[in-house]
Amino acid sequence: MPSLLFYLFALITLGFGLMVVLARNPVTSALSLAMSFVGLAALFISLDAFFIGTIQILVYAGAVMVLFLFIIMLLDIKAESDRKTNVAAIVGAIVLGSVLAVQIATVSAAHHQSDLTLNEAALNLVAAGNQMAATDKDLPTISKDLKAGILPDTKLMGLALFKQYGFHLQVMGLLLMVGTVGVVVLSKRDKEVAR
Amino acid sequence: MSPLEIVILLPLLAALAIWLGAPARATSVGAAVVNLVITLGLVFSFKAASAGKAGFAFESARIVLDNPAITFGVGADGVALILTLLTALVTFAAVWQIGDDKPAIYHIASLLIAAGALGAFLSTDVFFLYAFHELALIPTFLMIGLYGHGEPEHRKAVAWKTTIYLGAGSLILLAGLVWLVLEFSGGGKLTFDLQALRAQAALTPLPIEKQAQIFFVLLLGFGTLVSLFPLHSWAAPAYATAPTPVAMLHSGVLKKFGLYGLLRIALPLLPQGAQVAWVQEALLFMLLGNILVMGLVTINQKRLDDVLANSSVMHMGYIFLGLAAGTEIALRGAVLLMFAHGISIALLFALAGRMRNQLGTLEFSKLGGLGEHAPAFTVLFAFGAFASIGLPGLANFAGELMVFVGSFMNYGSTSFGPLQWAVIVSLWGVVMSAVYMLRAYRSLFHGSAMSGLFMRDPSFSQRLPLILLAAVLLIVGCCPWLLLNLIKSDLAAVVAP
Amino acid sequence: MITLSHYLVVSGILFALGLAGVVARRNIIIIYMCLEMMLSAANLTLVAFSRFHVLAGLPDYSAQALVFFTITVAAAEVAVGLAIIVALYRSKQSVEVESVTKLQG
Amino acid sequence: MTPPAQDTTASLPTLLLMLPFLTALSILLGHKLLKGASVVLSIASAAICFVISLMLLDARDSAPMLLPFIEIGKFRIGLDAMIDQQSRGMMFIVTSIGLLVHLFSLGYMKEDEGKVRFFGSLSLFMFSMTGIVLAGNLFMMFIFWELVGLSSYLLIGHWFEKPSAAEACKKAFLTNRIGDFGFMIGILMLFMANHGDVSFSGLKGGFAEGPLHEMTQTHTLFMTLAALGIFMGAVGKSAQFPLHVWLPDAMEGPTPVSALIHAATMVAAGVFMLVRCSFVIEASPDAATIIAWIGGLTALMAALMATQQNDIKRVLAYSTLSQLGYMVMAVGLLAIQVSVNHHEAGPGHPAMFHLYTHAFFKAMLFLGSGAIIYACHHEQDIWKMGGLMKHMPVTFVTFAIGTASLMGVPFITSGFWSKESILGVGFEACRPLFWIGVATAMLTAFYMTRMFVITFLGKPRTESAHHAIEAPIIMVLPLVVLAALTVLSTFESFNRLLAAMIPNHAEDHPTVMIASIAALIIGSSVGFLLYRGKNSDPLNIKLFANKFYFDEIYAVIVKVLQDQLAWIVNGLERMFVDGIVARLPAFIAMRIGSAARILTGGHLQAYTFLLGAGVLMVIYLVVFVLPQLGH
Repeated sequence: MPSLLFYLFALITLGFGLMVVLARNPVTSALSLAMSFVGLAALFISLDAFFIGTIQILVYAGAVMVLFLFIIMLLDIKAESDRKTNVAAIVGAIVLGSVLAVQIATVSAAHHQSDLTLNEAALNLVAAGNQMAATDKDLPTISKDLKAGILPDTKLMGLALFKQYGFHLQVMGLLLMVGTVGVVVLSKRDKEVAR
Repeated sequence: MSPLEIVILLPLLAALAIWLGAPARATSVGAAVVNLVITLGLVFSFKAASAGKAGFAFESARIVLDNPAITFGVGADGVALILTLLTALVTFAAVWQIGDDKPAIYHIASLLIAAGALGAFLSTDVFFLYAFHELALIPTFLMIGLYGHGEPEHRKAVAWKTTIYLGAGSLILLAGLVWLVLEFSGGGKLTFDLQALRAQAALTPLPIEKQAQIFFVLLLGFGTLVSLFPLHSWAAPAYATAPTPVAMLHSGVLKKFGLYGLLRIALPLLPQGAQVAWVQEALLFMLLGNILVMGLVTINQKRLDDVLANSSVMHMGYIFLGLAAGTEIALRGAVLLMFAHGISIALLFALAGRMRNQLGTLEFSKLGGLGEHAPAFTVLFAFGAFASIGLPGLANFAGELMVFVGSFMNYGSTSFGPLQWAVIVSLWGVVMSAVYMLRAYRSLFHGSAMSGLFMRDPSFSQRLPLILLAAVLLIVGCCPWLLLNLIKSDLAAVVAP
Repeated sequence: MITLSHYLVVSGILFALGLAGVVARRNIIIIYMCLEMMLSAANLTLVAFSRFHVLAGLPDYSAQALVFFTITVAAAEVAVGLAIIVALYRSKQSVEVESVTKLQG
Repeated sequence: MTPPAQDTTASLPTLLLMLPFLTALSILLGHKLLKGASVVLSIASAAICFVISLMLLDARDSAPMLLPFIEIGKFRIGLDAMIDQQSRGMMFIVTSIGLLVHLFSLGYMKEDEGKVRFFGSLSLFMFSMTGIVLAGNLFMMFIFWELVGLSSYLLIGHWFEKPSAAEACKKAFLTNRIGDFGFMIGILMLFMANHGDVSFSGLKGGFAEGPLHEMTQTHTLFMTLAALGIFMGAVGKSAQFPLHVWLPDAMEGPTPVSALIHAATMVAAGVFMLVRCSFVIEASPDAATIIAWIGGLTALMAALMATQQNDIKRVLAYSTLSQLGYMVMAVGLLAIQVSVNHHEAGPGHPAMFHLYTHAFFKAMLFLGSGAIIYACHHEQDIWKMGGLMKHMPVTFVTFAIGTASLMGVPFITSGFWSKESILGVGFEACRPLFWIGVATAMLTAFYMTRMFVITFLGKPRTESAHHAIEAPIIMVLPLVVLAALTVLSTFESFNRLLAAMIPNHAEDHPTVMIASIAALIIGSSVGFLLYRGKNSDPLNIKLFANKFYFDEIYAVIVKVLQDQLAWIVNGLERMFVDGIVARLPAFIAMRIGSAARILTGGHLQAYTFLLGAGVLMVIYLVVFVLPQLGH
């Protein structure tokens, strides 16, 4: 059953991904990408990464794709016309894409853990909970959840982010701010240029 | 601080000073004169300084890097000293004759070229030897491109051609040098020091075939810089286009770097490489190309600057002949010829530049009878022209004679090898050079004066550096032993056993 | 059963699709979308490795933290990128790549 | 830095050599200060040289080292003199005629603007010529060989404003250069064969019992080529066929120069050098034969050309050519005699004897012609002269003595004896050449009579000839002195001073004397009868008048072999050398560049494609290649 779901969502992801590339109409592309992201989010969740799956939908399929659509609508971009199709670019794309796919397939087939199934790599939440209760006395809710056999994904994520990657998180915040400022500057019409 | 370092630094500092706003002419001439005086002092004290001592005189070394071992080392043997003297003389003449109407960059460029050449001649470290030469090339390119003669399109094209050509040559050279250093390091510490490399070469010479290969690569690299046939086609347009001081310095001095490099690096480190049959034959083929092909090409030229430029390419053949012969006499002859050619071609380019300034053209068909109103000019030109066609009594002859004689030192042999045949063919080149030089002389100075063309003798102060060059040609031509005595045993090590 | 390599292959194909799209398409916005797709493909790889690299009974959260950051950066990047596209559109009245040839040296 | 120690006995020759050089140098540097004094300086130095050469006449034979030139270890090329009978005698000729010509020039060049330059060049010439005469080795000889070429160039081109003079000096220098080309090859071959010793004494020793001795038997071709190489130097300098074309043109120079350089001394240097190197030629019978024939051919051909010239100096020039041919022929003939017939060579040499007598009377003839030209306001065409006998009596007498000597009037002229000794050798060594010599003698008598009759006898044909007056005393004096020397040189007692010049005179075959006297009588009487009282040339032989069309033929050869070849090579060099080495790579680079330009033309897609390809390449290298290499 889980494998069937995997195939379903993989198909959604890749199928809509293909649509993104192939569709002439940018709106179609954008909506397809949103769908592809939804499929991807499902795959994340199938890997027990609930938090990531959620923000994938929230941030990507929600915010980012809306932004894309918004711009497309704003600029009123039409579909590409046929005659402008660049054969060289398409051939190059196919070649590059297929060679890359083959390479990645070869690499992943050669990976020493590639045959590992989800069952074989099963999580041992109780043991983890016990260990954490012994070492981290400050985090009772996590160890309590773990001991109960529940994966407190968001809490663990937060633990990792704030405990291990606190500095990086702050840098990221700075980056976002710089991005915000950048967008403001870029969007501002340069009066000199406009004139 | 070794006096040699001062000699190298002085032009650099003077160039810097001019760039910062010092009076251009006074500074550059002052630096050139001081350099000339120091160099003469070095020449006279050389015997004492080098007495009872192997290797270089006036040595000093500053370590730059430990591994690979790179030192800023300077030192002079007779060969280096002769070329230093050449540089000092030509630099003096070149900066002196720059007109007052020329921008300061003329002086800066000339001084930079001089400093680069001096550095290259006096460095005892292969790395700096190479680097200094590159330093001198940059102003050459710039000056050709910015202030060259002719249409802007033309001079830009020439500048690019020169840049690319010499750049490629330098790259080949670099490859050869790196190969050489790698071979000699043998997995141990890399060293660029010439003395160390020579010691290594004496201790464990490379296999002969490898010597030949490296020698050939170096020959191509250095050869491009010296305009060895068929890698010469940059030289003639470059000299014909370059501003006068640059033409003087490059053809007179800087070009000798390639020959000096072969003499300094290739021959001592790869003594058997040059004597391997295929290398020898290739070299002879190329130098005969220089002499015969370029001789005929020069005969066909219709303008003085083209004649001088092409003849300068042609005369390199004789110096290469000396290197190819490889006997002590021939090598000394080659050194003497380097000096003599440098002085004579610098003199001729200086005169050609002056003519161009006064008359606006150098085309033979438009000139004639200049000897009537400019006798001193004519005499100076005659010195340069007759020196370059190898007239006895002027410096070039002694060098050429030694090269020829040195090639015929296989005593008792009754059959001619390729070398001897090459000498005989190059002797015909002497006839050809007389043909084009006398034709040029005839159409410029003889005959009745053309209407509308009038040339005055330069004033005495303008003549001074030219007289100096002519006097050097005469003195060295009459007493070549003055210079030859400086070369004591430097070349003994070079000669293949 | 589903193995690690299943996920990796899906990720790889997605990445390849994205790359092909970037090369083939001329519309800058779509190229941008394809870039996002490639980023997501990388994210999938990370998450997959995170799940299959069990540390003390739990997935490796360092990888997921990286994915978190990637998504954050991607969001910022999209904002800036789209702003650039808008600015470009203003000056060129087009979002076709042919209109952007100023990169020429 | 110190020059090597000098031989103490060398001071006199050193002075002899260096004095004219220093004079020339100081005239070059200080002509503005010295002004007219430089002329005096030049003449003074010539006079001192003459005195020195007189002092040397009874000096011992020696071989002092004068000045160092190139010295490296055991290897030495130096200015080493060789003082022996031959060089002493030649030195006497050079300095005596030199001094007289200096004096003559003082009158002849009085009005000339370039007088100072002229005397400076004369001093340079005296320096170079002294060097040739003193030379003790071939390298020194070569050095001065070229230097006389330079001074001859400067003097022929003295009036360089005249295009003909400018062309003539160029031609002279270049033709000599071609000769020097062979000379140098010859020197280098001997240098190689004789283990680096090319001093005359060393070479002589080498031929006697050194390395060269054996080679004359075993390597005849090598020795022949070496001898011919040396000979080629003489061919250029002494204007032998086929390099004879420069000498008649050299008459563009001032007449004193023609007398000194192109009649008496420099052109004779080739013969002098051949006699110096006679052992080289004697070692190779083939070379000797070739030399003798070239000399004979030149003598005959030049005499034929002389019969149809109208320029007084050109007649003399062709006559000089012819006489030089005689001397060269003598060198070859004597060598044949020594090498084939194994005659012992005597102390003197017929060629040197003829050189010696010829120098005086030919210099006199030239100076005489100079006086005539001066008197006739620079008119050189003999058909515009005539009747000068009355106007210029001294010139007439001296000219007559010279003409008689040149024609070889029996028993009372020096020219007769020297010609006789050559014909004597020819009779024994090579009969055909003997007859060529006789024919030349006959032609000589003919053209000299012709010129003499036209110039001096009859009536003046033009105004300038009519108003001609005797030249000033400064010009007449040298003529008289030379005439005296010419007459004196007939007598053996005078000639004892110059012993090396005079071959020991064996009794000649009577045929020789009869033939030469007959030739004289036939030639001069035909000339006299044909030209007496004529106002234009009754003969008109285009072939001779146009010098066998050598100039035209050479012009074509030079044009094709040099100018057009140069043009073609220049084109090929541009096309192929520059093309293959420079422009082809440039073209390829440009094509690659423009191909790459499509990818990097600012097209975003192209960049992305490259990026993708690069990523693939990195993956390929990292994942698939590096593990193979063991990383």
